[in-house]
Formats: sequence, structure tokens, C-alpha cells
Amino acid sequence: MKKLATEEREGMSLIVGTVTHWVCAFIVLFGLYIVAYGHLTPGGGFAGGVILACGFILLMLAFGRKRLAAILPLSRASALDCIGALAFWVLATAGILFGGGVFFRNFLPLGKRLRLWSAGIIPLCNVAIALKVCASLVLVLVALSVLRVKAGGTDEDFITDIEEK
Amino acid sequence: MDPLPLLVAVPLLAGFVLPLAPKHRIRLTDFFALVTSAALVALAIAALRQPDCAYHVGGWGPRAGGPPLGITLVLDGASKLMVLIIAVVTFAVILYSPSYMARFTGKRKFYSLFFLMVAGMNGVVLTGDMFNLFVFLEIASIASYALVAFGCEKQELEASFRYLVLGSIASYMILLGVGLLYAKMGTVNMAHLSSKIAAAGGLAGAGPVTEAGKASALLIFATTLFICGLGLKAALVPFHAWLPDAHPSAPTPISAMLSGLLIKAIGVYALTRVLFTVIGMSDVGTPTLCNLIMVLGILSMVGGGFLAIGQQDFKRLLAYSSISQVGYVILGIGLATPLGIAAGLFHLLNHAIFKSLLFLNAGAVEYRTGTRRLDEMGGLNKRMPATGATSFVGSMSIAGVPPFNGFFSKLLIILACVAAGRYVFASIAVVVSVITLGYFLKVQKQAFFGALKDKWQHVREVPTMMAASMILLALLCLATSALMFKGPRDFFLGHAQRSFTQRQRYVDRVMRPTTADARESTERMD
Amino acid sequence: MLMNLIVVLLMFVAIGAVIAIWTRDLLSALIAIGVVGFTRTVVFVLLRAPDVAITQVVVEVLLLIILIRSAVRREVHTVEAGRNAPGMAVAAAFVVVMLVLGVIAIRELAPFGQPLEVRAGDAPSMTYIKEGKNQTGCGNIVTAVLLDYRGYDTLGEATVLFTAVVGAVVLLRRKSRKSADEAAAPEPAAEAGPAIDPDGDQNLRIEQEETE
Amino acid sequence: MVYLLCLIVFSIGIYGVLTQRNLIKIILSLAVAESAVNIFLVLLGYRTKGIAPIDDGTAANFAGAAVDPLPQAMVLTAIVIGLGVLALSMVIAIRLYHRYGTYDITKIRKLRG
Repeated sequence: MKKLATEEREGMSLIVGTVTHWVCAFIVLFGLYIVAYGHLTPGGGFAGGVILACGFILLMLAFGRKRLAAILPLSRASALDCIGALAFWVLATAGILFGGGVFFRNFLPLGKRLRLWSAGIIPLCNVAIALKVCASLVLVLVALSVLRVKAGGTDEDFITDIEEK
Repeated sequence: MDPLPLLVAVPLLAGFVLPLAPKHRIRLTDFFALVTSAALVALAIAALRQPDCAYHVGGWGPRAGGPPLGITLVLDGASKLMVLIIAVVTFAVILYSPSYMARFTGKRKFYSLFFLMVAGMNGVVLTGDMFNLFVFLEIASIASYALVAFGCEKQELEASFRYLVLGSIASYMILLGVGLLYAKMGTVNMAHLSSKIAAAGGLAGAGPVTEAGKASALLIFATTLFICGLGLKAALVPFHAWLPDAHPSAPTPISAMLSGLLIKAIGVYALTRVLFTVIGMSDVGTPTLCNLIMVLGILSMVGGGFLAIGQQDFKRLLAYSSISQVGYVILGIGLATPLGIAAGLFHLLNHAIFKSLLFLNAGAVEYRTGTRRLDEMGGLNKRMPATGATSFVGSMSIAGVPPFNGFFSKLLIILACVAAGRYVFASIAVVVSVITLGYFLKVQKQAFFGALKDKWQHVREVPTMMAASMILLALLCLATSALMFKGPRDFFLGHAQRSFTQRQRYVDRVMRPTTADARESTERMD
Repeated sequence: MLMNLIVVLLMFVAIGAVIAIWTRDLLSALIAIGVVGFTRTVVFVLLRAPDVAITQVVVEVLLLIILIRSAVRREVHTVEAGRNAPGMAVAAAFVVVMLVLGVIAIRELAPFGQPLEVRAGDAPSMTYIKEGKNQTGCGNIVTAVLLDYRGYDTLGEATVLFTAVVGAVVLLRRKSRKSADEAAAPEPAAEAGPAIDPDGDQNLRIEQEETE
Repeated sequence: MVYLLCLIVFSIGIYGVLTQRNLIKIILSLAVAESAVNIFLVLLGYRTKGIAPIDDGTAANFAGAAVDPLPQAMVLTAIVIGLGVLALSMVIAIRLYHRYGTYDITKIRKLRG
């Protein structure tokens, strides 16, 4: 815990850094694969989104919050959270406009079976969900991990401030 | 365009967009929230004008005699009534919120959670699918857990945590119940379940499936789980422990929403829908179940009423009185007669209006004086005429004084009890009504009448918007008395009551095969 | 064979749950919860539910990170168990009644592993399996159910997560109420107190943990 | 037998929620109860010698062998809902700790006064 608290100096050994870079690349790649092939193989938007979030969390654990904030500032994570949810909402309601007035109609052509571009809106939904899940989990985890609260403290001892800036 | 999915989609959109609103344009956020809630009222009225129907999401309706493949939304008398109440009370509360919430930070997220809660309630009310019911119940519940703790003070956090723990137990019980029904019947669609349970003989176990006329233990267990789970959400008396802390702790607009709408939409309505439509409480002779529900109602009525008497905290008193009044609703519904259900729903509608009004009154007093203790107030009528007058209307309505709406609905409930031969229950209802009158007279006397205390000499009336929202609700208290007359009563209450008692029509509506589907699979495949 | 294996694993889950709830040491409890979670994943794999297993395992990892990073502090390592006796008795009575009703009820369930068409031939799931790939173009039937047949549920599920996250963030804000003069201003310049750097990073002061 | 074990784990979780004093322990008990329900749902969908409900065109008799996909879809939803509830309850617990300096719910009630 000590190491995590005073992050940027102690977590930064060369080995950890190098390994994290590689592992992180694989995690992100794996997450993207799980998302993109969610309609053909096991997995999907939620699992993929959580895996992508794990990639970011690994970055945070290894390099500290500053580094993560450089890649994905919390304000942007919060915005991406909303945008992911909105994208899913748009896909759902698009059926009313383009799918003969039916909510949640899969209005795109289904395409060839078992290809990447098939199954209509399902892959798009997966992408939207992944974006949403990834952003929201990073948000929650960072918010929780920056907490170092003094017991019984006042408001001023409370550290995080994501929302109001 | 069909208003059904929009009733859920519009508040969801507001919930997703509002956190993105520009930070420095608070007025814009307020305005957007107001427009959204006005749109909800318009949609609810549009839904009211529609004939009863089933809406198959994604076009996955029943094919050739089978069950619906996807999730079904059902619009019938009861859901129309609920959607209308939700929209109207939401509009009044949103009208009240901009001024009241100005003292809190995080207003955009407040509105976001608020509309997510409304979306959850609308989803619960409209759904025709048990698992979907669970999901939307969770949306509404989680938003309310967060909103109860919105102020982040000691008491609020503690109340919210207890609410969250008990609410989650309730949710998992409901989920387990859904799982058990699925295990037996292989479906989660309410209409499909309903027809299968009816074929199996229902709770009485008269059908061929259960052996030798014995009641199905599995169905009994599932029913118990639903009563416990949804009873917890509705805060019926053995399960009420969370409510007296949670409802007063929330910011006032949320207290009004929780007491006025949430416990009814995700508690009472969902319980009624499950018991009548799915389990078949009205069709099958199930005196035990009806008695159990009525006893729960009586316990809530008496328990909530007696606990309310001693309260000095205005909002806490209102919270206890909510338990008591929900008891009336449950009593009426537990009678399972057409008159009883109609009376219960009438009281539900009335309670939504006057309880949210009274909470808004309590908030208005707190807004200007900074206290919720009744013994510190006094003579506020002289300084806050609008608040005083509307709270008088609200108190008299809830106490059951004619010509306000509460009188008529309580009268109907008592009449229904008498008609069903339940004289003891009827007399208890009368006694509790007198108790209610007693503690609301106390509220009026201590807070609004009498001599104005010196420290309140400089108190002013609340801002116009807040006053307008209270006046709107007070007028509705008078207007809904009109439901006593035959025409409106048949249109609203009779229609709503029939949607619970006429189970077969519900099943037929949902299971009717959809006309030739535009998107037949073969056409679209290569 | 498979059933016996699952029974053993479920017993493992039950033991893990007992340890997690009744151990005095918080860290052991979290480890036990981790064991429960990963055993659960194995059960899902054995039950031919790869989608659920993948989601379960990643959620479990994340859940443990959340719990360990935020819950385990130096000053609270051990916990006192038990509430007052009457409360425990009521809880025990409630649970026992539930359990008895449940045990009677589950005797009516079909035996484990019975195919669906035997007990409910008209179940929607039969259509999903038979027609799912043609009707949705999606080979993974679970995804087809999740995002097409019952996409509305998934919208609800995404909303639940969104709600929880908005709720969590709003509860972690620094100041919840404004001071009197801020509230009096008709349109405050900033919604919350002090001016803060846009990325919020300057704000995240890191305090040393209290030394023991 | 398998169903019975699920029910027992569910009861353990509920009992833990009702009797534990520590906020973190209460949250863990909730997670236990939730996982019992999830396992129960997936167990319902299994069929003897079943295959995963993923139709990649290789299984000879897919329609006659695939396990029930609907409970799996429901469990996926339930898992994510459980995660959301857990995150929110953790946040409330941490704020409570911040306010009261303890995770013990009986002490919190006393402090509230």
C-alpha cells in the first residue's frame, strides 16, 4: 500500500516499466479482440470493456496516476462514459427512425454469416458498451484509489474531486 | 410514433446527456430538465389516449402461436394510470428543484440520477417481462440509493447504506424468484408465465401438473420471495426498517419522489402486477394469499400511524405516515375485489399527490427556516401564506377530510371492506384515519398556526417556482376528487382495475401473433 | 460425473463463503471471496457458459482490486463479529424459514441436466437455439439474446452501471453543500468551491497513511 | 443437490448481511448472495452432454445439444448489476468511514445518537 500511495517514484523500476508496457499492449489488444469478435466467439462489450479498463488500471498501478491522467484525464473519462451510453441509446432508438418505427430493431443488414461485419447493429452495440464500461470502471477505480481519507475528517480532508472542477 | 418506448427512452437520454451539460450554465440545465419532464407529461397523455396494447421491443413478437421472443412492453389501464402519476409528480418536483437544489453542489449529476430514477420507474411500470422488471427495478433503486446519500452528511450516508443493503437483499430475492419461475416454466414473459401457471392450477394447485391437487411448493416459495422482495421495496411493516431513515435524509425533492412515487411504482405496483397478472391472485380462490396481503396492509397502516404520532421531525413524521398510507393501498388491493382494487389504486394516486406535496411543504419550511423540528416552528402561516395554505390542503387530504381526494379514496376502501364482509378491517381503517387526522392537526397547529415566533420574523415566502409547484399539487388534490364521479372513475380506475382482474385479456393481448414481420430472416441473408 | 465435480466445487464455494463472512481478518476474507469468485468461474466453464465465465473472471479481478485498494487499511485489519443476540435470532429464524421453504420447493425442480424441451417445449430459448443464427446473423447465441432479442435488458444493464458510476462519483465530491453566500448568488460562477485545475490532478493531494 | 447447495450459499449470504457488523463484511455477504443466485441461474440452463451456445457451424446437431442461452444472458446482466451495486456500496462505506472513523455499523449507530 505504501508503494501505491507514493506512486511515481517507487513503482518506476525499469523492469516493471518495460514489462507493463508490453503486457499492457497485449491486454488492450486482447480487449479489442474480445469486443470486435463478441458476436462470433465468447465475450462481448462488457467483458472487453472490463479488460480494456484493466489495461488502464495496470498503467496506473505501475506508473502512477499522473501517467494515467496524461492518457485519460478523469474529466475525459467521465465524458466518454456519457458518450458510450449515449451511443448505445442512439443505436437502440435508431430503430424507431430506420427500422420501421420499432424500438431496438436490428435495422442494419445482417450480412454474411460468421464474418466480422455481420449481425447488423450487434457489433456496434458491443463497441458502444465497451467504451462505456471501460470509461466508467476507470473512473470508479481511480476515484476510489486516490482516496486516502483520514478517519472522521472534515470535508477538507477529503481528497478526490472529479466532478467539480 | 408510439409513445411507449419513448416513455423510457426520453428520461434515459436526459440521464445520459445531463452530466455533459456545460458547467457554468446552470439555468440551461434547469431548463433542459423542465423541458424533459414536460415532454414526459405530454407522452403520458399521448399514452392515455392510446388503446391498450402490447409493444414488442425489437419486433420480436410471438411467431405462429409461440410466445414472444423478446421483451414486451404492455400498456393497459393500470400502467397508463401509473405513467400519468409519475409524469405529473415528476413535473411538479422538477419545477421545485432549481431553487431548492441551489444550495447543493453537483446539480447536473443530481438531475442525471433523477431522470435515471424516473426511467427506471417508467420501465418497471411498462414492462411485461419478469427479468426486465428486475433490471429496471435496479436502475430505479440504485439511483435512489445514490440520491438518498446526495448530501454526504453522516445521517444521510448511514440511511443510504442501510437502504442499499436491504434493497439489494430484496433485489436478489426477486431475482431468485424469477429464476425459480424460469426453472419451472422455461420463460420469463409475464403473459406466458401467467397462462402456464393458470394451466398448472395456480397457487391453489388444482391443475393436472401438480400431483393430487397439492399446491405447488415451488410456486409458493417464489410467491414468498416476491412478497418479501417487493414488500421490502414498498416498505410494508415487517420490512419497513429502512424507510424512516432513508426518506427524510434525502434532499427534499427526492424525498417527495421516493415517498410519492418510488415505493409505489417499484413496490406496490410491481407487487400487484406480479401477484395478479402472473400468480393469478384474482382468478384462483386463494384466501390465504389475500389474507396475508391484507394483514400486511393492516400492520403497515397501524404501525406507521402509531409511530408517526410521536415524531417531532416534520419529514420523519411524513415518512412514517407514508408507511401507514401505503397500508391502505395494500389493504384495498388485498381484498382482490374489483371495488377494492379500484379503491386501492385511487388511494395510491391520491397519496402520490398529497405526500409529495407535503414533503415539498416540509422542504419549503426548511428552505427558509433551516429547521425540520415542528416544535421550533410556529405561526408560519403569517410569513409563508402559500406554503401554509397548500400544506393545509395536503394535511386535510391525507387525513381524509371532505371535499379533498383522500376522503373519497379512504371511503371507497372502507366501503370495499364492508362489501367484502371484512368489518374488522374496515373499523381499523376508520380508527387509523382518525389517528392520521390527529397527527396532521398537530403538524398544522405547531408549524403553521399560532403565534409567530420572534426568530421567524424575517422569514419570507419561498421563490415563485417552488410555490407554483406546491400550488399545482394542491389543486390536483382537489381535482382528483372528481374521480369519485362515474365517468372519470370508469375511465381511470375501472379501466385500471380491469387490467389486474381480467388476466386472460392481458395474456391474449401479449400473445397475439404479430402480423407478417417485415424482417424475415431469409430475405436478409446472403 | 460432471455433476459430482460441480457438487464438489459448489461445496468449495460454500466453504469459501463461510470463511469470507466469519473470519476476523479482513484480508483473509477478501482472499476467500476471490476463491469463491474463481471457483464460480470454473463452474461456469464446466456448465458450457464461456461468455459468463469470461465476464465473471474479469469482473472478479476488478472487484478484488476495488476491494483491496479501498477497503484494507492499516487501522482496520480485524473486525469484531456478531451483533446483539435478538437481532441474530431474528435473522436466523428468517433464514431458516426461507431455507425450509426453499428445500421443499426445489424438490419440484426438474433433475439437473434435463434438456429444456422436455420441461418446456414452447420456451423462447428453443427458438433462440434453432433460429438464432438466421434471425440475427450472430453465431454466438448468448450475444444474440443479449443484444438483439433482449437488447432492451442490456440497455437497462448499461444504465445500471452508468447510474452506479454517476452515483459513486457524485458521492465522492469534495463539498456537498455550498456556503451561504455561494448559495445566495443567483448564478454562481462555479458550481463547487475552490477553483481547481481542469484535469483535477493538482487537487488529488496524496496524504501519507496514518502511522500506527 | 446442486440446487440445494446454491440455496445454502444464498442463505449464508443473507444471514451474513443481517448479522455482520463490519460494513465491508456486509458488502462481501451481499456479493456471496448474488453469486449464489447467478450460479443457480446458469445451472438451470445446463443439459447433460451439452455444448456451449455458440453456433460456428461445426457442431453436427447444434439445436439438439446446445445449453440454454437465456439464463446465461440473464446472468451476464446480473453480474454487471452486481458490480455496479458493489462499487456504489463501497463508495458509501468509504464515505461512512470518512465521517465516523469506523467500519463498525453498531458503533456508527451509537455515534449518530
